[in-house]
Amino acid sequence: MESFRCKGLSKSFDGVRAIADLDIEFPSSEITSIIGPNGAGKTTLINLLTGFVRPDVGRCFLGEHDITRLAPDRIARLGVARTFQDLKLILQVPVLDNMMLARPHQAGETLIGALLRIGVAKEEMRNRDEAIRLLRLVGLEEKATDLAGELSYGQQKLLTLACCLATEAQILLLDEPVAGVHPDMADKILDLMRTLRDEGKLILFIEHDISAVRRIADHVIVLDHGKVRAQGPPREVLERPEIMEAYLA
Amino acid sequence: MPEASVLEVKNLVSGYGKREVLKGVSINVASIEILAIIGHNGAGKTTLLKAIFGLIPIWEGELSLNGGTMRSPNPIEMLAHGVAYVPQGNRVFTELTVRENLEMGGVTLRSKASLTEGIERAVDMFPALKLKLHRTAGTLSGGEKQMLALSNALVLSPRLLLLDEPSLGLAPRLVSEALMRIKQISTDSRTAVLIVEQKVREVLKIADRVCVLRNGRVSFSGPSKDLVDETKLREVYL
Amino acid sequence: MVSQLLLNGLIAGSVYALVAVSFSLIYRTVRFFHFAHGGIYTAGAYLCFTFYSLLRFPLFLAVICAVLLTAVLGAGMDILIYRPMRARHVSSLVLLIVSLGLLIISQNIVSLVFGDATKTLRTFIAQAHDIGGARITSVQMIIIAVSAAVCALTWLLMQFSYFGRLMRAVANDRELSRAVGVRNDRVIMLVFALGSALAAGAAILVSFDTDMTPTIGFGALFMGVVAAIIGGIDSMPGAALGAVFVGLVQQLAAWKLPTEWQDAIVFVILIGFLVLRPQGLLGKRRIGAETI
Amino acid sequence: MELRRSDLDYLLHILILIGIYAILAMSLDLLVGHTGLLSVAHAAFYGLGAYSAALLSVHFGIPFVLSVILGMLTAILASLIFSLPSLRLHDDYFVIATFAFQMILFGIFNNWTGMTRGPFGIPGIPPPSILGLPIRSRIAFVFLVVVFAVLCFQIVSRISMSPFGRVLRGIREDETFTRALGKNTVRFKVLIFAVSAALAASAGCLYAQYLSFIAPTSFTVMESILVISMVVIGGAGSRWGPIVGAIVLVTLPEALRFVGLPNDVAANLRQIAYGGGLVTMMMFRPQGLIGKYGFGR
Repeated sequence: MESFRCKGLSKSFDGVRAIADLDIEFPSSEITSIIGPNGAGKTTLINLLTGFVRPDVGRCFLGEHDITRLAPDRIARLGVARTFQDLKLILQVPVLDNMMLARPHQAGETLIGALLRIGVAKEEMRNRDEAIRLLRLVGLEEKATDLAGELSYGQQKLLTLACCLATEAQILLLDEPVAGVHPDMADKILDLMRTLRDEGKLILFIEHDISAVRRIADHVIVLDHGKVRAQGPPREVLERPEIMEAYLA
Repeated sequence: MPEASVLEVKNLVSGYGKREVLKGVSINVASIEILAIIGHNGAGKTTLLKAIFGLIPIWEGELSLNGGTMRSPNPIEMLAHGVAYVPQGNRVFTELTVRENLEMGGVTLRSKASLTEGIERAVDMFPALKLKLHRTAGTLSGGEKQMLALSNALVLSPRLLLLDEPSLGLAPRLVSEALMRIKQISTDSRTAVLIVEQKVREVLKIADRVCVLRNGRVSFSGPSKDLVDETKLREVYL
Repeated sequence: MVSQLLLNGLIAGSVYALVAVSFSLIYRTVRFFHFAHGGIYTAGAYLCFTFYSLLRFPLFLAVICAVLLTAVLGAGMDILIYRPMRARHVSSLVLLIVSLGLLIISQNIVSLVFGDATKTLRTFIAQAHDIGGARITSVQMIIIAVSAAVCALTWLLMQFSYFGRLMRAVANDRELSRAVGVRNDRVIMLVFALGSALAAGAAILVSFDTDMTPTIGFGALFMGVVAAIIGGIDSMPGAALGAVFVGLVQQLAAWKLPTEWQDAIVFVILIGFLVLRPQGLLGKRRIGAETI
Repeated sequence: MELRRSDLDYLLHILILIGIYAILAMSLDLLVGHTGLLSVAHAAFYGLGAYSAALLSVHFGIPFVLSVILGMLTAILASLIFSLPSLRLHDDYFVIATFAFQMILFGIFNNWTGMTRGPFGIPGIPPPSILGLPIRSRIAFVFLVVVFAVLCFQIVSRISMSPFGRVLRGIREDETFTRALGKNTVRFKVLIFAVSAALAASAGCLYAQYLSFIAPTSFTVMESILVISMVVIGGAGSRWGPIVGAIVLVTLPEALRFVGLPNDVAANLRQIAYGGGLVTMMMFRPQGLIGKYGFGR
């Protein structure tokens, strides 16, 4: 499993420093949670790590590979998948199509493949089976043919997670995976995150619900005004005064 | 007859498109009281203010001002009833000058006289703005923007102020100063304040009562003294 | 010879300035390209022709009536078509397609009613004057003066009047203006009325110098859009500056290349700006690029 | 009712026009309906095909099939020159870039008198001949157009039904999400733009060889807007929508001819019908007559 880290990362938006000189090594095969008040720069950090926003200074590394300047889709193809704070899905097409869209290296996605269709049918079958296996894993199998827009909000959150898995990414960056979700669905999502970590995936998620963080995070990073205020195992970090200060000041 | 509360909300349900955010919220604000709304992101704090002010539709529930129920509130009606709203992060008209922002704050006032009088009063409260009336608001510092956003609302001398996270984007040392200012305004001009804040300990210092919102429902409501001690606060909030 | 080209550039530029200013006024407030503005421009010229040449109104009255009626047309388009679609939160792609449709409808109604033969308002003899070796008629001088004055007046209106402040507020932050109690839809309607009136003004001015055909709106619209983008769609002074720039480039190109290449050159420059500097000469924000 | 010779010819003429416009509408729908890219430069590529076919066959006697291929290649090259710089732009700005591109190409057709004889156009384009068989009769030409239209339909359907089409719909609905899933959306847009341009050019070759005379006036931006109307009214993003649109908007104005209106009035009414159809459809039935995609209603 390649290491995933950033060095000297900074980014400001018209004068306001959203991220200030961050050096973080995200522990692999662990669940790391990023907490901090509104406007602390959490989403900006994920945007920087996934290439959606260019840093002013500093670099991001996947193993020894410098991914700072790469386009977001290149980084995604290297195995770094993400979800968005405002839920993003193709609501007008069935659940299965969203999953199939996420499948990587499809011969059918080349122009020649689309026109000549050589081996595309077999590949579609393989991708369909894998997509259905993942939908079964997250418990959405019987919803495969429903339009994504017809799912409940919690189910849609589950689907975005499943789409990340469909890209075969080893690193998952989840932006508020359980925010605004019904408690039992939230438990389902948190358990799923735990199983994925046990399978060796690196999971990084932004969360506000401290009890959720306490339950599943192996490592916690407290971000405030673009700086790391504290980091370490949840038991130790969550009791520290800085975390209370950052949150409750 | 107990003092009619300025604002009475009974099991309000609202949200965006398919996502139900507020799942039956009931709060009320007395005439000169500061009620703080705290809670995690996504708990529905901003949605509550937008639903009250009429920026987003109310799915279910009732809302009444000074005893009179409002069927489907809209901003112009609420402003006429003396309710003013400052959106999240102290939004101001960045391309207009400070004076023009104040004039926009009073755009619903009938007479020119009441507008100039309202602006005078608002600017007296914030001397720092008096020197920068002709500057475009986009060039102001975070603290000055907060003052301007507040004074835009005060031009109407409202009876109820809805403030959405006035501390957002302010440097830590400016936060307590900004919240003290709000306390000052509430007492001086006898205005009720419904304030949504992330900086919990700071807002508790100025709030008379506090409500904790969790996943679209009020999970705690009472005088802010109750939450002053850490353990109760941690248990309720975290 | 060069002074003649510069003068011609200024004449063309001043007309494009009026169109560019009126186009950017509407764009800044509703944030989509209102192509039907070309049809509004044509309607303005033909309405003036109707009042003046057909109904024998005195010139001044004919111009006023034409400008006011065109303003009503523009506002009507907003109320009847754009406003309900805005309420449904349609994508700007849909609004673009609708405005293309409106452009074709308006242009063809004019051609249906008035026929395709050129019409003219040039009733009086335009004496030519000589300035530094270049020839300019009194009408052309009026065009430069009036369009400069109208552009300045519009800018003053925007900067210092009550209505101007409302328009800038809605353009700057539509949700905040709603929160302070502005009736956004009414302001937007008035913006369409003002923008359409300015377009009518530009069309009438031009038709004192050159004849009108039902397709003049299309050419003027496009030069106005190009000028607004090159100048900076977000700043009205920018739009006027862009217009003079386009006028000069067109004339200077005509000096080097056969005249028919005038328009093509301007479009090549436009694509250059779109790619290298979409925010234009004076604009601020990076527009057109992907924002997440 | 016994069909007189001229009635039959007129009917065949209409069928050929429907075939040519169906190809234009199907190829444009790859952009508008499937990828959510509005382009008003389609007539420019249509013209590029027509002019290359005309010049190659008139000056160099290139056989029909080869001139079609070369015409399509020219259009692909032109689309690459255009799309690489401007596909980064979005919505309004992309449309303006296509507007400018349409104007530039029209400028070339209309002004490069040395090459295109400018407004006088190019006469004397030989009829197509395939395997030595010259296609002169209208019936043969209808057959040729039908073959091209069916080929185009196949290409569009295969793209649309394939994973490639799935990514295009992803770009249409949420390009950011599609990129986050690892798809190089710019590459897909460049490719689909080239395919659309090539197919439009093939329609141009057919048009040139059919009329044996072409002039710039057939390739104006109004023509692009006409094809957009066909796609929108028929039903953007659906396999049969653009074809229905082409049939309706080719036959409807012909009906006006029977009402005995003077020519220019009929032309105006036809344009008003297109514009009117575009506006009413967008307001009340964005998914068109038989489509499903309602432009993110």
